[in-house]
Amino acid sequence: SKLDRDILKIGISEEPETLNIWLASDTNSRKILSLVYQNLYIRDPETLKLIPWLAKADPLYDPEDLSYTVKLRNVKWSDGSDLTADDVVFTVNLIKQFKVPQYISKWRFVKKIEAVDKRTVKFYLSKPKAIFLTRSLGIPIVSKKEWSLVVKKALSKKKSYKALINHKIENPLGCGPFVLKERRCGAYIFFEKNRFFFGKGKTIKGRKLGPYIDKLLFKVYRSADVAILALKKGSIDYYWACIQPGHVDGLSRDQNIKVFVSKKSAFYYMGFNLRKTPFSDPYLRRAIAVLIDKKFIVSRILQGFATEMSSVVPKGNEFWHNPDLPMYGAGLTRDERIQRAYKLLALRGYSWEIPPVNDKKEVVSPSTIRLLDGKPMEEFTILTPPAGYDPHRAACGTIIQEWLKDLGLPVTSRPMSFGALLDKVKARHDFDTFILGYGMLSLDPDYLRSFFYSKNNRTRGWNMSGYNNKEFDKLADASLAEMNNDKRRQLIWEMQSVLLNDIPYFPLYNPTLIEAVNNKNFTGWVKMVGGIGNIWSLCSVKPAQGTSKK
Amino acid sequence: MPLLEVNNLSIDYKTSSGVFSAVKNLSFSLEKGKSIGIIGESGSGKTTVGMGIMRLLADNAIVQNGKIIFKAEDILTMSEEKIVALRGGKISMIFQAAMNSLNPVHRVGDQISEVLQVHDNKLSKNQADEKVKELFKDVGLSLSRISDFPHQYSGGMKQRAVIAMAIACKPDIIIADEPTTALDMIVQSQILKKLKEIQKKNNIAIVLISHDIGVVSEICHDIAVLYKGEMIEYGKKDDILASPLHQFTKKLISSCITLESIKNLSEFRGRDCAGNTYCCDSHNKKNLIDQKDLILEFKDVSKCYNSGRSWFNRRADRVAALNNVSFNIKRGEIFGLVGASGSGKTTIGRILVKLEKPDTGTITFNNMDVKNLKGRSLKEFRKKVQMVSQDPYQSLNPYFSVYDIVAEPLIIHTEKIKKECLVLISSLLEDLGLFPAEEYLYRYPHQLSGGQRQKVAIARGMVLNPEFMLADEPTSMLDSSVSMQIFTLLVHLKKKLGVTFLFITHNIAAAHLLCDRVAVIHHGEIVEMGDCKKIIKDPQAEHTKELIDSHPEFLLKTRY
Amino acid sequence: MTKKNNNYLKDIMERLKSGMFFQYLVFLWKNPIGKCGVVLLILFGVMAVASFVPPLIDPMYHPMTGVDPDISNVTPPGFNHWLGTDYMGRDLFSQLLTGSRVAFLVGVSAAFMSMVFGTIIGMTAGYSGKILDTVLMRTADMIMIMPTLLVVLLLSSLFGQLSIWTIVLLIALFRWPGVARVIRSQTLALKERPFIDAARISGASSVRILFKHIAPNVLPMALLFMTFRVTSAIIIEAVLAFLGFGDPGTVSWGMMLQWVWKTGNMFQAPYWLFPPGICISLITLSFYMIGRAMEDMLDPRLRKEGIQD
Amino acid sequence: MDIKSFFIKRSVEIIVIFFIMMTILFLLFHFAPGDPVSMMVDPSMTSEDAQYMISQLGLDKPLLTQYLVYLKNFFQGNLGNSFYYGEPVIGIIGNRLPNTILLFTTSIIISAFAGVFLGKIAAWHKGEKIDTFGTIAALVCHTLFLPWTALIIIWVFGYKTGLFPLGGMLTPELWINPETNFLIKGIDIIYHMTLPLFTLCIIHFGSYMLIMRSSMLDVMGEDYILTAKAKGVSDKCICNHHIAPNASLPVVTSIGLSLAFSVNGGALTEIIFSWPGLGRELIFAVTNNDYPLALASFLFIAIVVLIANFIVDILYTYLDPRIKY
Ligand SMILES: Nc1ncnc2c1ncn2[C@@H]1O[C@H](COP(=O)(O)OP(=O)(O)OP(=O)(O)O)[C@@H](O)[C@H]1O
Ligand SMILES: Nc1ncnc2c1ncn2[C@@H]1O[C@H](COP(=O)(O)OP(=O)(O)OP(=O)(O)O)[C@@H](O)[C@H]1O
Ligand SMILES: [Mg+2]
Ligand SMILES: [Mg+2]
Repeated sequence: SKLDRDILKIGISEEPETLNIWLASDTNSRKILSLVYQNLYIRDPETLKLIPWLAKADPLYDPEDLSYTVKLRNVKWSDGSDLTADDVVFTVNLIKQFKVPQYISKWRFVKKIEAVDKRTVKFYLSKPKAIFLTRSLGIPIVSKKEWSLVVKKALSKKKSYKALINHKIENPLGCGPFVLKERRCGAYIFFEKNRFFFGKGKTIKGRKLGPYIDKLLFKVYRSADVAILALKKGSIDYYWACIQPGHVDGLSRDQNIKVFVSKKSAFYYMGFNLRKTPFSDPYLRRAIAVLIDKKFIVSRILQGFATEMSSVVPKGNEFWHNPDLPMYGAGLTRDERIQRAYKLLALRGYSWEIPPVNDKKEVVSPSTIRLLDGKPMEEFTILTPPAGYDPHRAACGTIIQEWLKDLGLPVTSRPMSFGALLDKVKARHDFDTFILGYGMLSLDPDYLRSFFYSKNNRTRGWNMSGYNNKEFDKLADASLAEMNNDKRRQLIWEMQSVLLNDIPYFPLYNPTLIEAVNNKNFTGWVKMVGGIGNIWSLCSVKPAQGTSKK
Repeated sequence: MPLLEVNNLSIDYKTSSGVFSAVKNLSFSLEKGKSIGIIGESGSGKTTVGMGIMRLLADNAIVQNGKIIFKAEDILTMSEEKIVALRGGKISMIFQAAMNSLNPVHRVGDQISEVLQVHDNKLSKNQADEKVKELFKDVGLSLSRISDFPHQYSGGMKQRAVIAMAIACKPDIIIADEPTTALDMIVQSQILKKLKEIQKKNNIAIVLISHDIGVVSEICHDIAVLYKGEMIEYGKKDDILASPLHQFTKKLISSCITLESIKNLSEFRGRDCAGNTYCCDSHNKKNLIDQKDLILEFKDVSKCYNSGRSWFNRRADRVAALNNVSFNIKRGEIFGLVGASGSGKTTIGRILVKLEKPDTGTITFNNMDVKNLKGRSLKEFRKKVQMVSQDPYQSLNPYFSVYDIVAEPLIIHTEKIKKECLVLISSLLEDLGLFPAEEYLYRYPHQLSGGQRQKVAIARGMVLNPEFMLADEPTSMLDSSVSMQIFTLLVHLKKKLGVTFLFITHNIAAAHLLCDRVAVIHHGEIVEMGDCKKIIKDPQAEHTKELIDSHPEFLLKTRY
Repeated sequence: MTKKNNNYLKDIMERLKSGMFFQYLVFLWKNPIGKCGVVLLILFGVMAVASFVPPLIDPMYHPMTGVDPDISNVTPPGFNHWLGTDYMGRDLFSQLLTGSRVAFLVGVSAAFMSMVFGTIIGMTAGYSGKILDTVLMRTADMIMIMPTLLVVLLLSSLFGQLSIWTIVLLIALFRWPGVARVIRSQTLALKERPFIDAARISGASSVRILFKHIAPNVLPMALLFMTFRVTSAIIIEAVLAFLGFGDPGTVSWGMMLQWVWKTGNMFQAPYWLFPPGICISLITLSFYMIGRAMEDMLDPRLRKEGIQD
Repeated sequence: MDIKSFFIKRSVEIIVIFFIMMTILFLLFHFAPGDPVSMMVDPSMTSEDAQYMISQLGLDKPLLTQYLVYLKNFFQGNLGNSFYYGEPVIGIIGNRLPNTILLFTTSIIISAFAGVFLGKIAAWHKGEKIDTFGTIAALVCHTLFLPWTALIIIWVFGYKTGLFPLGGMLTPELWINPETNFLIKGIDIIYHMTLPLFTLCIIHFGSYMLIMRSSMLDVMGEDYILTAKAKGVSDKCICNHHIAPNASLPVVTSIGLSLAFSVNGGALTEIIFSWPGLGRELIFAVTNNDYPLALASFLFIAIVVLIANFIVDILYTYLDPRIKY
């Protein structure tokens, strides 16, 4: 049992596929690498405000030459060498040179970056951008020592970016609280405490940082059930993945287990193809919105582990969320919803062979809805990810299909594999409606622009609905340039209300994240948006009380 | 005191449909060095007796009463160890299907040495091997084949190996259950000779089980005849052959097609179920045959088979089945083709009916070259040439009713409606002795006896009124009395409808009975051809003599 | 008129009674294993038919979309829900019944199709010989070594979710080689049988020989294989659904297992976990038993090839 | 035909099949909708960035060029790089394949031996209790639904009784300890292999046993067994020396035929027991549109089956002297 308390064991659901930070796109690689590569600023777990991490203090903005100056702490890489301004400059230049797709869009407007001295970096922007602080500076800093040779070699190749991501990293050099010791594919990843961790013993935002554990072991459990059993058995102390609501009952009964339910910055929605009839008609979209019973979805399908979403920005993101938006039939019964949607469409000019509501205002089973031009509506589909990937969205699809049928809409729900779904929706724009979601939205609502800006309405662009609204575009441009947070909030709120009026996407729910730890050996997890699997937790988790280290 | 004494033995089988007594109150005795033959028709309980003596009866068999005394001890009540030591040691057995008596995954030599080692555990492997070599010599097998696997042996060789196994421990008794049934005449006679020789040499007593009176008469001193599990006759061989008492024995002896029986019959009569009497006087009908009118001509026909299966060494194992065969058949005659097994008789037949292509040579039928037949002319040819094949159990589609089988050529070649077909077929079946036709029309082949099946096959051949009929050993799978019926039928058809026959057989006696002319074929070559009577009386070719000699002694003694 | 019909009927009866198939049926019933299988199968058949009933009683018993308005959680068996409900409040018993229908549909149709493919291809290959034989059999060998499940999984994940009929078709497409091989070897043996020669001598064309003479003879074997294919088709569908690659629009047992698995109720709700798993085993068992009983009636030499899977 | 040309023939066959399969798979992946780039759901990635990535990965070239490049690389021993691992596919497969083969072959060998042994006993005691019970058990095991069974086995043996680990291939705590020696590591792997192996054997032994049993019964009715009895050979020797070798031939055939089937079960077991093998790698790669990895994994699984089949054939010639290729 000494062994048990020496090593913190964390279960993960899949093998982290790569340790190359520029390639890593799967969640597990990112989880692992987040312990190694650190950012200049991170979010405070309680207030969610950005606080300096590698940086010493908040950046200094000079409106004169549109520059930000960032001072660095005295940070050492895990091999003992210093992290300098050069490393930061190198990282940004690497992103720009290789056009690393995950980051480049946030750096295009940065004109120049220079190392003022060993611990000072200065960024020059080409025009004011609100997202610089929140988005651009969120990059992991890599060591020049580790990467400069790789970069040189890759640049000499024809496909330099490919060469960069195909470079195999065995042992990433970072400055996080842990250093990777051993990785055995498919079995485990083993970390040890980083002796040179800059935060050790420091108190940041009232938290005295560790790490208090010497060894950290990641074990792979491919099946959630088995991982849960392992957690109960004590083979792992924490399962770093979202747990299904069904497990909660069993877990809460166990004395050693503590279940954490945390908010998630996520957004699950139903999208419409606005490029073609019939969904180009906002009335139809609104009618559908009325028919959808989010309460049912949240309470039944998600078993209460979610919140209904009323806007495109999650409620949990209090600063940016606009609380005052149309609710589309909240609180109505099934029949009332049908009646309201029917009224909406009937007024608009839709007709039925047998209307869903008869003369006596009773709901009956309808047939053949006709569009404005008098033609019967053609069959359409709701595309959802497969149940194996996400059972909730697939179930939503099925349930929504039944609801829409009540209004006579000829619809089938069709789950399809994620790749094929995205290909249809994003690359080929060949769809009617779909249900998708983002599990990890940035807290900065900049994504509104990506999703609905008319210029992004193209192949592989993020405006998948094909939303095109001049007014919205203007608001979006303004919000990007606005450097004052309060003013920017006003703009973002306005954008939300425009969107909820037009409904290119109809927000459905925002799931909460259920996680569980085994408290027997370790305690001190830090809960924040996105769960307890964060750098704060790993810097504060301690061996449980009453266990003396012998 | 006799070596083996069977007293009042009764054996029953318990089956789902009740108890069936296979052997009833059987008694016989056997002296050292003597032999007894047990004969009877299929299912009469012969094998059951043999198994009883070995105490190897099936699980559902019950010995009701009786004793089997071997050297003053009752086998049936002996302890398990004793009987195991006895088996293969003092009493050994050659089984009915000797072809399958060897374990396919062990080497033949090893299988023989196993007997030796089982019964003498002091024997070393080498000593055993030495003994096996001796045994191989004794039974006339080549020593180089000792470590071959059974599948590399021919039927005759397997039989010899089994005999070697049986005599390995110098037993007192060998029980030989139909030791030669599956073999051709020549091999059969060789094996029987060997058995006799070994018996003499080692002074072994033999119980020979057979349904063929010829085989039994060749070896045995005594004969017991079984009929439905009861022994209806028991005595010295000569007595029984000369003056059979029981009706069944008489039938058994008389229906045996022997050269002798033919001698006495210049004309023989058959009666079918319908009660019609045919008079088959084949030898007096020569005048009907037009000597010049050739219906069929074979010229220099050769045929090779690939026996290698692979596509890598295709040329390696080629078997020359036919080698420049030439003969012709006159319209209206029965032409016989006689030869030992594997001599190429069936091959000739298959080439003739265009189931197989010859490598070289030409076949002309009615002055048409068979090779060039295609489409329409082929259909015409098919209409005129028909065949009855060797195995009545295989030549009828088990999923077709008798009606379907016989009607098939009609459906293919004519536009007759079902009613017409029915009438036609009914009359044909009745003509062939399947009376009343309605009873048979919707039966399936498995509901017919062997002879009835062969009749249906003939009906199928006859339904289109062909000119030429190929009969490939039509009776080799049938017992002798049924064979006689079929022969009668063939002669009747020839007479009534003027069909020309090519009659293939390995039984020279049968050929003699039916044919006008015969050709003797050996290793794919015709060694002798001409008038049937003349050839049997005065065979020229070595092989013909061999063929005639291979007939059981009992038959040859009476040769004229 | 009636007399003629009577005759005709008599004719058919006569044929049936003396025909092989009737005897097979009788034999099947006489064999204890076969009887057991038949009884089980009838049970599942009854379940399949009964599956139409619950939704008529109350729409909340609709297996896919009906939810009990009072229940929004997994509940153990009770008066209203004999097997309890799933996490959304859907009735498990009616899902189980519907699963039986889907299993039959998938199993029998996939097996039937693969049997038809396999038989036709096997007969053609065996009868024609030469190049066609080689080509067909090499193809069969190639498909045979493909792990069907993985292939179907691969296809379904590449080309989006597959509907139940596509799955059936795919299973059939990948399941014929076993049948074809056995049918081919049977055809090869049959081809040498004198009754085929006899038919040729009677002037029958190849097509006639294939479909009139050979087909009925290989049919029992093909049917035997069909029963084994039924089991494998059911299992493949169940596994696909279990892994989340099934047709989401159908409630199959595999789908039920997937729900219980994916929603984390695996070890919490045995009344949800056990029935579908047991049903899958039992229905495959019943077909397997019937297959084995049929096997006893057929040629022992041919039967060992490819029985499994 | 001698064994050498048999070897050549089969090798040629395997190679041809391999290339045909490779081509078919290549086409399949090419025409399948979706690509790894569209799987990246980072809202800040613009469409230019995505396009750039596609061209970097070489996915924008015409089909033929892509195929030829693939072939060329193939002959240089390069099957491409995984989109997600960023490493050469060969390396990943080299890492996973041994695990798969370990589990796969041991399970087949154990279940075949168990099946043969139990089938022999059942047939020898035909009609007795042991036979009835054994046959029913085999039938039931054979028709068990694998994923379901596997999860229940984990629950019972891994969790409730805690006798065995819940999954994985090794105990990381042991392996990270530098003092652990090879023996212990080996035992650790075997310990982890127990449950997946047990599951696979439970599912597979049934069919082998049933085949063995029925073929034993067939062989027992053969004439050469009667001959052996008549020779005075003891029962035990007849069973082991005369019946069993003949009766196990169909089992060997059925192993060959069921290999592909075993691969399916193997992949499922790998997923449920977190066994780091090729089967689950394939499924994972396929769901993530990682074409190079999926293609290569599939090919290697096929190769394993082909070679295993080959070995079974050779084994068969060895066991049955009648077969000559
Ligand atoms: N194990 C058994 N169970 C039931 N009946 C049997 C069994 N063995 C033989 N019989 C029946 O006992 C009778 C005698 O069989 P046996 O094998 O002794 O005949 P046979 O004279 O040797 O015939 P054949 O010449 O065909 O070999 C037959 O009617 C047969 O059907
Ligand atoms: N399809 C074949 N493939 C290879 N060899 C064959 C084939 N058919 C016949 N043979 C060989 O050709 C030779 C002649 O065979 P055929 O069948 O004509 O003999 P047969 O005289 O009819 O013998 P039996 O009296 O046994 O019927 C034999 O050696 C046989 O092994
Ligand atoms: Mg007999
Ligand atoms: Mg012949």
